[in-house]
Amino acid sequence: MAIAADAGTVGAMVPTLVEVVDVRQDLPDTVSFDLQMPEPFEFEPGQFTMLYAPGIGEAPISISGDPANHDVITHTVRAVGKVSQALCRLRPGDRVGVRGPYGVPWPVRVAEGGDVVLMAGGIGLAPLRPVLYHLLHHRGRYESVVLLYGARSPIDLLYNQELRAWRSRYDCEVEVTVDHGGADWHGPVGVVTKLLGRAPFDGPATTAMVCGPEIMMRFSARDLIKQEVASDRVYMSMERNMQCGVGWCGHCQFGPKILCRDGPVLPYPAIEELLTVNEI
Amino acid sequence: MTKPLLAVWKFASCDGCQLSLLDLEDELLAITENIHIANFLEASREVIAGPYDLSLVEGSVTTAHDAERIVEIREQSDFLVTIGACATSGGIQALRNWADVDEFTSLVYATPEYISTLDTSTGIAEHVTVDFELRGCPIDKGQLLELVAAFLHRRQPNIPTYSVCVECKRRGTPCVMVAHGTPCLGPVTQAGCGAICPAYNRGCYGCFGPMELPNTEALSAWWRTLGADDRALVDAYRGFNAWADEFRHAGNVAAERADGVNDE
Amino acid sequence: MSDDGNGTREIRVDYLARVEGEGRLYARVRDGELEDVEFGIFEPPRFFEAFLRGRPFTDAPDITARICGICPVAYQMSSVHAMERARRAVVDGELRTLRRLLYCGEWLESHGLHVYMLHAPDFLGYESAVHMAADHREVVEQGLRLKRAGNAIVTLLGGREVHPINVRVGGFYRAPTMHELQTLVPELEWARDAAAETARWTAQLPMPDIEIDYDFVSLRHPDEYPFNEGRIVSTSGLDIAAEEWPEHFVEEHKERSNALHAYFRSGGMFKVGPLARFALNADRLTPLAANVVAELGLSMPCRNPFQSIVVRSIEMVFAAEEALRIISEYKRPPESFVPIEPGPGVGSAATEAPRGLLWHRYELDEAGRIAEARIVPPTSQNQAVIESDVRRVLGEHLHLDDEALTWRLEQTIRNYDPCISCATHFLKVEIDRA
Amino acid sequence: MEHVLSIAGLDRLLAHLAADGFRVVGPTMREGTIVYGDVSSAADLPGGWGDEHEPGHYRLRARDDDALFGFAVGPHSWKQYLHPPTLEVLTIASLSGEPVLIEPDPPAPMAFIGVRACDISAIAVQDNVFMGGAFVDRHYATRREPTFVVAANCTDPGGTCFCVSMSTGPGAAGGFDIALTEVLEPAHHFIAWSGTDRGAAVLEALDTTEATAAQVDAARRRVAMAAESMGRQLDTDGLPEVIARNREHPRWDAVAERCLACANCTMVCPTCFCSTFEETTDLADNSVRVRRWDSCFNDEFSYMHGGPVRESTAGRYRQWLTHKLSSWWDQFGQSGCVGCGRCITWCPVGIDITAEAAAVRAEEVAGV
Ligand SMILES: Cc1cc2nc3c(=O)[nH]c(=O)nc-3n(C[C@H](O)[C@H](O)[C@H](O)COP(=O)(O)OP(=O)(O)OC[C@H]3O[C@@H](n4cnc5c(N)ncnc54)[C@H](O)[C@@H]3O)c2cc1C
Ligand code: SF4
Ligand code: SF4
Ligand code: SF4
Repeated sequence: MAIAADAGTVGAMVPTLVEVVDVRQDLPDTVSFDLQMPEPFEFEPGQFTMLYAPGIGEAPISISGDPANHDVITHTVRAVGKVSQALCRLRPGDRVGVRGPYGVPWPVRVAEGGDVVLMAGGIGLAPLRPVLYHLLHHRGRYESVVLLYGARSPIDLLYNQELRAWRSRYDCEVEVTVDHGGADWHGPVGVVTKLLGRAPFDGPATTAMVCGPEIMMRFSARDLIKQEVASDRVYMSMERNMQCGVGWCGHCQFGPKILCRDGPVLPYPAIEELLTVNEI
Repeated sequence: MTKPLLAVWKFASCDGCQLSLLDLEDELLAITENIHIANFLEASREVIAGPYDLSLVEGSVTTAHDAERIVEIREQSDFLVTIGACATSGGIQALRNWADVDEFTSLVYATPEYISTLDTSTGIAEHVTVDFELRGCPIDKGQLLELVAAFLHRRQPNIPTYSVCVECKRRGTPCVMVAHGTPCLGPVTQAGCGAICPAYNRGCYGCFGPMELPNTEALSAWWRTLGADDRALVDAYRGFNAWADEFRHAGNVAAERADGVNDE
Repeated sequence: MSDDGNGTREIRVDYLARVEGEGRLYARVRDGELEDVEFGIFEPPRFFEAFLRGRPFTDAPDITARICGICPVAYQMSSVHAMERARRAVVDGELRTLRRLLYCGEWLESHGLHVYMLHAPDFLGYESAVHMAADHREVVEQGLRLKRAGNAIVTLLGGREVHPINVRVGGFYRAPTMHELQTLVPELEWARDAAAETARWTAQLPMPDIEIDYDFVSLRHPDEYPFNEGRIVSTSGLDIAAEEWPEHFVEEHKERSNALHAYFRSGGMFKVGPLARFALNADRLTPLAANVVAELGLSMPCRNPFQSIVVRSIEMVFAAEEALRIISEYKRPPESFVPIEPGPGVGSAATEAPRGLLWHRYELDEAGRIAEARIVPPTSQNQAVIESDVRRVLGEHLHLDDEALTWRLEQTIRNYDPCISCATHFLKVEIDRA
Repeated sequence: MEHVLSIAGLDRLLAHLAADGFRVVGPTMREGTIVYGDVSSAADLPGGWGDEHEPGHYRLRARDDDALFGFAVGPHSWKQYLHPPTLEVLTIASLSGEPVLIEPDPPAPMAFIGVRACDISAIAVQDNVFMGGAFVDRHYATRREPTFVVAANCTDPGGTCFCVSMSTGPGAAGGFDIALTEVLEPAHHFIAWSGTDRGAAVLEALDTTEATAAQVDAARRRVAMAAESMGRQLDTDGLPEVIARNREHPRWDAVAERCLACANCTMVCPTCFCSTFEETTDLADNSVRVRRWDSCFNDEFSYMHGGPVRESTAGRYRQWLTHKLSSWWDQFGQSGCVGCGRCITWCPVGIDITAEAAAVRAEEVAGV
């Protein structure tokens, strides 16, 4: 038996145990927590880690914090099953295992010099938030920056305070819509694609990054292309069952793609046809 | 922290499934350090009143009294798990569900008037909500341990729903159907036992009940090519999980064919 | 429990603990006189004999095993022997020996369970083995390990401990290799010695001094302590073949007792089980087992029902010794079974379940399907004698308070290691007429 | 240089490898099949036995000679050693205290005896999966790297073999330390040659004679004849594209009527690599992570909260066939199928991947 601590001999599947330093209950079923990394941790927006809830198991979770912060990394998790529920029970001082970062990131370099449209649905905002941080840190490299976000209802809005802060900035455009408003909701109601019409961006000069339910991503891509965004400038982050994160378990296949390796972020033309096939 | 309370209940059954708990010879004492056996008559005369955190229910419902008892047990149980084929699908005694129970009674009892029993033997889930099912006739004690450990750690137990074949191949057993022409129910039966029967040169006889997506029709067709007639198919599906939906259906289909052909 | 102030005491145990299955005990005492005793069973009926009808004769071992999860091997053994007799097939040599080995496993497992987990707590005043483990952890661990040694045999030979899958009419689906059996040896050697210690330990447990003049019934074989074969004999001189059982015994439906009781046709009750086997076959015990008997100075026959715990322990010594002998002489047979064609016939067989004689009888039709099945398990044969023991113990212990008396009566029933699940397929269900 | 290795020489080879510290595994007979197990001499090999392969049908067949490798392939493949069906990959000791992560040590190095050419290709395919990308699977690599491969060229292929179609056999072109071709006449011997330096060193140590040109030629002819007697064929011309553009073909539903979704094909496939990870806590304070073979035929394989992506047998069968013959190319630049025929023989209901692929090709869905 080898104690899996000595660097260099550690298998790619062995997590590093790190401490939870802060926990924020974003929504009734969604929690963000910060992990104190023992060594500087570099990642690019859109990458994910395999998070390990000790004794329960692992799940792929996007890094949702600021890529400029290399000491503390943030994840945002929605409790839907065994691992995510355990992660949502974490308290400061608890330990989780981390492996990664893995996966192909959002094309923040490709997007330089043009407009950027981020479209998020529900928890899909989490993997896009690092992009927004990046864009705002390097604001000069981009023209318009637009975030369009849709949630089920006003109480389902993730990062609500931050959303407000972003909205009040002059260097980015943030629009939020909900499926079902309420008495005190004064914003738009309806699907997120409806926001596209009045968003300030120049289609042919735009790079779009979309994350949300598959159906939302398909419609978003369609409408973005209608607004003259080049289809190969539309990117989306795909999701499939993922057990290893490093390409060996086979679960995350999406037709010819192995999502943990070739994705999760993929240009729309690479998957356009696959998205129309059932059970792929 | 107080230990969670465990209760083990018995309905019509052979006791084999609850015995599996005592058959965890290496772990039994460790289990009792983590969970308080509050009501388990086969093992202890101590009975602590409910409610219970975890109830394991063995056996099927075959009397009006038991149909009431299970409702009370459900009310007292936070997490209710059925253990075994009897509790899950009525067990072997569900064969009565096809028969005239009065006739059955008179076959076995000298004074049939004194026998009060329902016409059917049914699984617990037909009467109350069940939180989890452990399959098998009997259950696999490793799965039982996994269930208890998972319960204690508040996690989902690792209980697969795929076919016996998967375990059979992991075990390295050559397929008895392909290599010997022995009919096997493995491809339509849920894993969990460790694919014991093929490892002993016999076909699986289905004691873990139907797998998640059983194609009984295709399997029946192949059995026929191996020489099994419809009667044999009826006997195979009407075994320890006869009343489980897919096996019940497959057995009925074969029975209709058998009647049509044999014309008894 | 109650005392109505008029000198009437009622003892009621609604759910008997530490027995396999669900039974109840009811006793009423008026003015110091025992008025009524009832050892009832309310385990619902499962109709095995009925649904066996029409099944192929080869199904019997798998189906009848499900009558009892504690002694499935016994059901498999009685059924395969009966079927082989019905089809006039002879299964001998290594296959016969392997069956004995399988039975050794079941006895070790079942006796280990009963002695340590179910019965010993009574003698030491614990509610259960788990409670007992708090003070006597090594004792309970030893019991569990003994039980596991028995289970290891059943698992290796049968595929799993409960409802083994490897038994078939004609033999086995797969015969173990010599090498596989060898792996059992170290633990069985330990078990043999641990069982001898168990016998010594149980012999010094405090127990009531009672002698009851039983008529014992068991198998007797010319050379062996009986498992699968032999004639049915009794202390009163009976000596018959298995198929003659119905000519000498009768099952009576006694309405108030809620059960069928087996009696001699000539009248009178009898007792099967470890004490009976010991009484009738002590001269066939293996050497170490016989030595332990001598060392303990056990009276022969042993008529104190509470001492059944000692006799079970001695049978564990025997089972481990016999298993070791079988393994040391084993040669893997070229064929794992004798092929048997379906066809008509009638066959009966009796084998020795851990709890006593288990008798099966089948009639097969032309196609080899079961036309009629009859199964008489040990607990039903012991029904009458259990009730009679309860009366006797009650009579002698009326001075005890209700709590102590209840416990003593439960213990009296547990002396029999009654397997109620077995018994119910012919037992009458209680009807609440209230 | 080619060597002539006698049967006694083969015994010496096995002994030599064992003495070098290898666990020597090769074909043995068990329960009416030829499966892999530990071997120490030629006597452990299935001398005089051949095998009969048809869809869903396998039987041993007594040969009228003493050939030691006179069969095609059995139900086992070498992946059971390199990528074990069940493997504890990590132990997390004392969960609630200061957790310690423990990885298991690799087993003793292994020598594989009698590896078929198709299986050498299959091993190369798995090498690519587990060691060819950005991350190396150390459990696989620590098994694979020291493994000594003794190939046995195929001289009697089975009724479900189609390695010629897949260009993987019947003769091994590389990927071995030593290769053998069995020759039965005039005297029973092997023509042996090395593929690596360590293979050459072992052969040198075995006291062999040099083969004559005629002997080498005779051996080659046997392999060439095997190539002529393939049980099956698969037209691979443009096949990956054909499959990829027929995702909506009616054949998928048709095969789903016969398919049991039992996963046998993926389990016996020597290249299928899929696995699942189970985390199991014991009653003490430890957790063990177990990796088990999994299959795209299993419901939970594609599970995401809410349900499986591939709910139907049709969807699952399509995933299997498409992955083997088409998308593997996209993912790994090679075929996922090596033509060993195991999935055809060991499908309990005899579904034939070559027939299914041909059917899809024959009735391509127009206009896709
Ligand atoms: C690249 C990627 C990034 C993700 N980022 C986030 C994120 O930032 N926040 C967040 O809340 N969720 C994210 N998810 C989804 C998250 O991984 C799943 O919700 C989670 O795996 C569910 O696991 P569970 O054990 O809680 O659920 P269970 O329902 O108990 O699932 C059991 C197993 O199925 C698999 N599984 C189930 N659902 C999914 C799924 N949607 N995706 C992958 N595997 C699944 C996992 O292997 C899981 O262990 C991401 C998924 C992927 C693929
Ligand atoms: S499922 Fe089988 S083993 Fe379990 S109690 Fe019922 S008959 Fe016995
Ligand atoms: S023997 Fe049975 S369980 Fe095993 S692979 Fe064959 S069909 Fe499946
Ligand atoms: S065919 Fe299925 S099991 Fe095999 S490698 Fe591909 S996805 Fe995995």
